[in-house]
Amino acid sequence: MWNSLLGIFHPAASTSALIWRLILAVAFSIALLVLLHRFLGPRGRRWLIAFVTFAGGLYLGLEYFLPVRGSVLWPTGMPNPNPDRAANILTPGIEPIGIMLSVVGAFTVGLGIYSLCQVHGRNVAQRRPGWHNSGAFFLAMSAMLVFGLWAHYLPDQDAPGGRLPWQESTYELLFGGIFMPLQAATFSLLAFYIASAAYRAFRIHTAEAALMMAAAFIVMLAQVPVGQWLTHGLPTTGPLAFFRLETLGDWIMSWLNTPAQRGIVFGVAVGGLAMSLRIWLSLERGTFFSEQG
Amino acid sequence: MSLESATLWAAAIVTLGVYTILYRENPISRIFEHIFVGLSAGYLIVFIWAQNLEGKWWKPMVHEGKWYWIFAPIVGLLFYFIYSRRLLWMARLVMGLFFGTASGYFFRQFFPIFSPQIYGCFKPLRADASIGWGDVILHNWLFVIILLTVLSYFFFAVPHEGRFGRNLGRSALLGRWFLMIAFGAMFAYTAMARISLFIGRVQFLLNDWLGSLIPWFAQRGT
Amino acid sequence: MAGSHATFWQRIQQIPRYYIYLLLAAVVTWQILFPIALPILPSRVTQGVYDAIAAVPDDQLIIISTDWDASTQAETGPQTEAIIHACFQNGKRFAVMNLQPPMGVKLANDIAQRVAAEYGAEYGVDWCNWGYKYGFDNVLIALAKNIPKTIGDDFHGNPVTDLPMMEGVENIESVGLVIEITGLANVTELWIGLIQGVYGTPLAGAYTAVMVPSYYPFLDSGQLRGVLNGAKGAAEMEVLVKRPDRASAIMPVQSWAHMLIIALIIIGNLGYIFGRRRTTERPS
Amino acid sequence: MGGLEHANWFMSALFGSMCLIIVVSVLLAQRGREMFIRRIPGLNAIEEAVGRATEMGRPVFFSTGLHGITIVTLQALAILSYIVKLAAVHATRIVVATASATLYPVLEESVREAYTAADHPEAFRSEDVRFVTEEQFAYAMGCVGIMAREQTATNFFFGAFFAESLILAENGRALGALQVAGCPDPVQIPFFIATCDYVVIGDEYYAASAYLTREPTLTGSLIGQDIAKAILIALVIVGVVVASAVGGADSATNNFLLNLLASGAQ
Repeated sequence: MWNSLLGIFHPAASTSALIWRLILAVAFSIALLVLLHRFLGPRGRRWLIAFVTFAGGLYLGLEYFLPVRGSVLWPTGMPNPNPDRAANILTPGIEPIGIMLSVVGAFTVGLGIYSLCQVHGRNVAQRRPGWHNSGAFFLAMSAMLVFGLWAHYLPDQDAPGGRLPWQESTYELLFGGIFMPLQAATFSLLAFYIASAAYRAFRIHTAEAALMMAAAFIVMLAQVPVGQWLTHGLPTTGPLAFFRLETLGDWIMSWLNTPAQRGIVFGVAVGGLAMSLRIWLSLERGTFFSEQG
Repeated sequence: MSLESATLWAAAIVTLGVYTILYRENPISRIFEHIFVGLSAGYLIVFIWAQNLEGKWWKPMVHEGKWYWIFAPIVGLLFYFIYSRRLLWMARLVMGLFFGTASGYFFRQFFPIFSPQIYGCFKPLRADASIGWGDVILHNWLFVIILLTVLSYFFFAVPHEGRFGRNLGRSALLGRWFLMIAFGAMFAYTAMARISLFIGRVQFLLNDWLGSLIPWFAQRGT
Repeated sequence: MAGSHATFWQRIQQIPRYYIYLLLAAVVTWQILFPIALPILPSRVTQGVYDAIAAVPDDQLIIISTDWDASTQAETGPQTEAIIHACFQNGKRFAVMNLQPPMGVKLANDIAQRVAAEYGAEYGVDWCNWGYKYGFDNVLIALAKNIPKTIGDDFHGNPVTDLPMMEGVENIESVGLVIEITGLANVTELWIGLIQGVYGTPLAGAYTAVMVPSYYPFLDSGQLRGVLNGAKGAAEMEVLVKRPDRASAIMPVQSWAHMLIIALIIIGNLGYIFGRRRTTERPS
Repeated sequence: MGGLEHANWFMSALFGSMCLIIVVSVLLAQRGREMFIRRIPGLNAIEEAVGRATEMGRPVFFSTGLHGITIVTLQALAILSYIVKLAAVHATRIVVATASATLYPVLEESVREAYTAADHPEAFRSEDVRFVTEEQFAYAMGCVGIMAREQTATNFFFGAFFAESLILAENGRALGALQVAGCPDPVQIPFFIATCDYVVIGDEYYAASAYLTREPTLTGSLIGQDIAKAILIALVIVGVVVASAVGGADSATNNFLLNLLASGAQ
């Protein structure tokens, strides 16, 4: 009985069988959703949402915290398909669930693109000031989309030194000539911002600012040969060696920065844990969605 | 014009165009901003299809006959009901699933990420054959003291009043000072990385791009 | 305030940001065109990476995970090159691989090919390239159990089992060291969580300087054997392998750019101290 | 050395007791006990920041950073929901930008919901909740563009930020906006400190919703968090004592407590 029921989850053997199963699956899902919509009241819906949230977290959590065995799936006697990885009954599902979530999440990309097109489409349609920028947006997006997919589906050319097909060269130009340089140039803007932020922020207004400045000052000097050269006259052993800038910088990073960071990390770990618990148990209800289901 | 030189010139123009934003947001930076967003949106779709959906979803479903993968888009499309007031609850249903799994993943990561950081704090506070008292105080004692004072800063529900509270308040203040030292050090550390990136760009502009016009530039600094 | 009445000390507290930007660009350009070099001293953490490479037993190979692309190439490129030099000089076999982004493996392959030619090393015998493998944690979990099955084809599309150096390589036990080269947060945590923490395989990192402080805790807990700190780490590694190259070449630029920022901090503070004294002496 | 693919009994017990403490304090608080929370200046500033935008008649900008649906962004959403309610009451427009397509529908929904909860459902404009793009620096440039063109008076950065933090905050500062930022990751905090008017550090980020709303569920959770942190401190102190007696990380064989935390169940 169970086996014949589970049998429908075997891969379809022929194209027509596949198409039939796909149609039936869609029809079944729609029917299920319609029924749920019909017969669940606001309370029922709220309960269902809370249940799904709880179940998702429970599976992932329990798999981690339940006891494990090497040869069998705890607590059943079922053989472990991957015996060198200690497992329990929930372990085999972890990987498929990860893949399923990433696939399901991938379908939201349409919503994101819709949001972009909504904003820029309105600019173009209503000829708002700067609408040509939005035009450039559409041009860039469609060019990358068309040539990206085109290049993806061209058969691989492995003749070295041979000329690339024009679709692929266009894609290379878009990607290597525009997209990557845009990335790298934007990233490198940070050099300017960090210089002006350092100039402005490290003023000794208060004790706190003074401490911040002193640490930044030493570490910045310690990192470059000029700084190392400043204290190269100090001995490399003995108490004075501690004051060589590279040692001092290293000491600040390891023994002042590390524990402070750990303090933050411990706090964040517990804060995140509490947030996870509130989400998981739907105690945060009302923060995101109102009480009506 | 060869692909190489077209790429080189495009990259140089794009780089200089982006740098105009340093003066202020302007028509040139604006058009590059829109091209950047457009390209990355196009690339996102290509990437999601080529690296995710095609291999993990389309091929198993269509080519391997795993018909049950059809449930993935059905569940995914429930997100789109945020635009319908009547069917909104279905979108919330799938959001609930993602909320739950976000919590679940946090539970799972708790020990792999944090436990090394916890036992890494178990520092011996006495000297032995391998380490002298000077180093123990300068390293391990200091480490534990900073950790505890910083943590004391993150106690929110204890008033800084009364004997215990006042001491906690002092410890929290000290902890905040240590935090500031750490932030200064981290800022300085980052400065180097950011400058490296800019150096890379200037090298590109001077050596590769200008160097392709005037050979003298191609030989400098490498 | 910066008006006609502003004193010198007040004015140097408010240098317009454009001037700072111009100064930085000028210093960098000047040092690239006419560098003033200073000696480079390898640090403890860089030495750690080198020692970890040297300590790999001859029957084990090194995995070099090159998870970087053009956006951080200025730092990660020279790091990769210096690390590959260190592997060849110590006679260690290594495999390049890549989890994200796909670009990384191509860029790293070019570097490895160039360096291999210098040492007369042969592809498939002394080194190989496992290519880009999509799937992050899933890849690492599977890799630990069965390397040939997980990798499948190498960068050139040939089965890895055909490569002589892969003979006898079964699972993570055949790996003596993993070196993660990246500008991305969280990839190292994957290696720690799924490989180093589980199987005790030694791990070393090469990161953009910005990421390094967040990895000091792992260094301190022994989970990382060593770390290359941005371009500075690459330059120090170049000194250790006696191949001064791109990273060593940018150290003077780096030095003087840092000196500029340090000078700006000093100027700003002098302005603050003396500007304030003036106003307290003559209360308005 | 065993791995951390699964927890051992000690970890399960430690984790279970921390969870239990947090949940019990939430339940106790829901019964209505008055709770104390110490002052957190960065969070006090939120009201002032929204007020500034209202006075200037310009919009507020909120960035959730790069992550999709994770615990970090869900906390950002909780803070956002408070800010939206505040802005709705003052009839101030708020523009929200995310870098995750998966987060986008959740964001749109919770912003709409916040407007409804503030009794101003008509003020919600779908156009003001924007997906910018998933590429880190394209997102940063897109956000800078929004700040410049919308002339935002106040910028909020709450969520998971990486290198783009300084691009966002430095440009926002140059455009003359008042800025409040918060991020649980310590790495980006220095840049926010250098460029923003108020910064929420570390765990203050997770305390934010409790502090702002004073809802019993959240303040109760905060008490539980404090107790859980005290447990961690106690664990560290015991660990230090044990390490002093038998040796630290270098002599793992002797240190039983270290072994309990370092190796999971096999």
